[in-house]
Amino acid sequence: MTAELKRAIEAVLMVTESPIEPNVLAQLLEVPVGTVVSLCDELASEYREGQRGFVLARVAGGYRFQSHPDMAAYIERFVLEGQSARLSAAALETLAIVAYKQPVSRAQVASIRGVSADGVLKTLVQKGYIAEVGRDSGPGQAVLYGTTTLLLEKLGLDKMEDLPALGDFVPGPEVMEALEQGLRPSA
Amino acid sequence: MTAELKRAIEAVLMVTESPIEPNVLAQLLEVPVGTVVSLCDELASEYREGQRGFVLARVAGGYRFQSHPDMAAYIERFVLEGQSARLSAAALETLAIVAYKQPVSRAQVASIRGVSADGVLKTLVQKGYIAEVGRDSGPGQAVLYGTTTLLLEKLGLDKMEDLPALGDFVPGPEVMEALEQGLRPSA
Amino acid sequence: MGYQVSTPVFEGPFDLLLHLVTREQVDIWDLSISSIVDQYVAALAQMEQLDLAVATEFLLIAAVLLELKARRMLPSRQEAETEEELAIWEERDLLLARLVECKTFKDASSAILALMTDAELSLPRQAGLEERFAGLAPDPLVGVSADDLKVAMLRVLAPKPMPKVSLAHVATVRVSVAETLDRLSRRLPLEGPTTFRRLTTGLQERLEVIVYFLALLELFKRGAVDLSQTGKLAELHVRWLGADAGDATSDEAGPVIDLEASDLTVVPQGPGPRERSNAMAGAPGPRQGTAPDGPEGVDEYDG
Repeated sequence: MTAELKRAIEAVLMVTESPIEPNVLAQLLEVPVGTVVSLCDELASEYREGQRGFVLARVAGGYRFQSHPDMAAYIERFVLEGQSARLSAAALETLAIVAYKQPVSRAQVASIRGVSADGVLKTLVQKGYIAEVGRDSGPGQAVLYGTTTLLLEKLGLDKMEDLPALGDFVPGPEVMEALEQGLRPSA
Repeated sequence: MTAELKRAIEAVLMVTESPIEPNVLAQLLEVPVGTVVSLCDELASEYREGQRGFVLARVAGGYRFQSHPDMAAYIERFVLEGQSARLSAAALETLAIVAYKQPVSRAQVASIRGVSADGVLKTLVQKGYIAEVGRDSGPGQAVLYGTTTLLLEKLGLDKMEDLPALGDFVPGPEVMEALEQGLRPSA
Repeated sequence: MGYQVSTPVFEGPFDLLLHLVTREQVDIWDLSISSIVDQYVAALAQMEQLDLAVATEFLLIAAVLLELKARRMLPSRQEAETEEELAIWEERDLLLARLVECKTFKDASSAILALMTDAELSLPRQAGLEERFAGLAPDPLVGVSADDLKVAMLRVLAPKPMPKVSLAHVATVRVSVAETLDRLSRRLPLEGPTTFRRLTTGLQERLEVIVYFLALLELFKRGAVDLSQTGKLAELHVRWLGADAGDATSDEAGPVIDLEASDLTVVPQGPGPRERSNAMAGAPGPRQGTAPDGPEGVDEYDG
């Protein structure tokens, strides 16, 4: 029975275009979600042990087949588009701010970066990496931005909580010291 | 070496959407076509013996992964129960933009909707409701989309001009700007 | 000094400052506010095509830096811990906090880039349904009418509330020196002799006060106002010397504000940045009422 379920999962994942949530599979196979998760884990490790050229990845809350990263050199030649153009440093920083501070307003982003963020936010919205997720309750009802499922896919993450903690990036003592030293008003 | 070649074939076939001819694979891997054919045969029998839910099929002169025929019942159920059956609000809006503003580029659609429209446009093209109708004369030569006769039939219209008029509705300045300028590269 | 602000990616004032401060990590003990301020001002002057929506932020931070530097140039004061002294430390700490925040997100963005780069090594399968199943999918257009399409279009075109910058919860100040210059040039002739305190009454943000101060200094430099102070920390008196309201902005000696150009640019004038900051170094603190030859350039608010 387990074998049959695993085959069914493989078959369905082969014809889907976006990550499939475990509860969708559970409904289809009429088994508990937990069963789906452990079956997918088994499949993933079978491919790993069998040294397959593909992997079963958990991305953006669902499962999908994708090529093995080791094979990147081969598939690059095949897929010209799809590789997204690199984001600018400004766009990446803005993305980091939205990712860690969401939901966040345009003004808050601008305040952290020290420059207007309008153009960059627009670009990120157009790329589908961030989206309006609500409105500020304060005066002005500023648009609030958050990250999208597409971004999770682009990051290869299952959920946003899987991002490294922001605390990991707070500058260490040497940098703090340098900053402090550089801005000391009296000699 | 053989193992590496097989992994490469698996990776490439996993991410391509149409069957890949053996001589294309041979060129990519820099091995004789005969080698590719025998490697693909090996892979196919590995999947068979491993009782996988997918097969490596030879279709239209090329190779591709597809779901195992035994699993067809699951796929059918998946398709029939799929939530993607009805046109989503996003898809309907995108379709409306193309219908009323054609010819229109992907970037313009995204700009008007405020979110990326790539996936939705692709789906609409696949369904045959919209199609490429030309290229923008500007830099980048963006693909321009328009509606098809199939859509007219589905909507029961004789010609696109028969679409209900939008009336005296005046779009906001942001929308106008987006319509007029399309996507301006920023950040 | 080779800091090049590369267009079109504008990295912002914190980036610039961060770059200047952390670049010299090797010998942090020699690091001084003077060299950083000099380089900051120099970099500012090099930005020939400074996006003026951004210029204010740069100038405000320059103002804080210059103030920090001016502190350092003055003979050490015995009566430390004055209110003013505390204020500048507070300003400094604020700037420091924002630099740390900026650095944190900069490093976080590197991590995000790394994740993206790794993820790009894999491509997802997106082949979709095989042909034999294609016929199964229900026609998604069933029940959709031309009117539904119209309704959807109207929904798309519906004017979205214009996103407004809510000043309630942000530190970003949307007031420019140019705007303030203009406002003061109209207000001062009508108001008669007044004081800095009176002029800035009602301003919410410290940075707004700095903008007013910069604008006043500009007017002073052009000979449009007289500034006097009876002693340190005393009331700063402001008296209008110019002719009619609004005339001040046409003074040739001031920074050139090209009001005709469609995209307003800052045009550095007069001595180079190095000399300018030396002149500044020799001058007493700005609050003494002497106009420093600070970073030139005036922002035009295009709100």
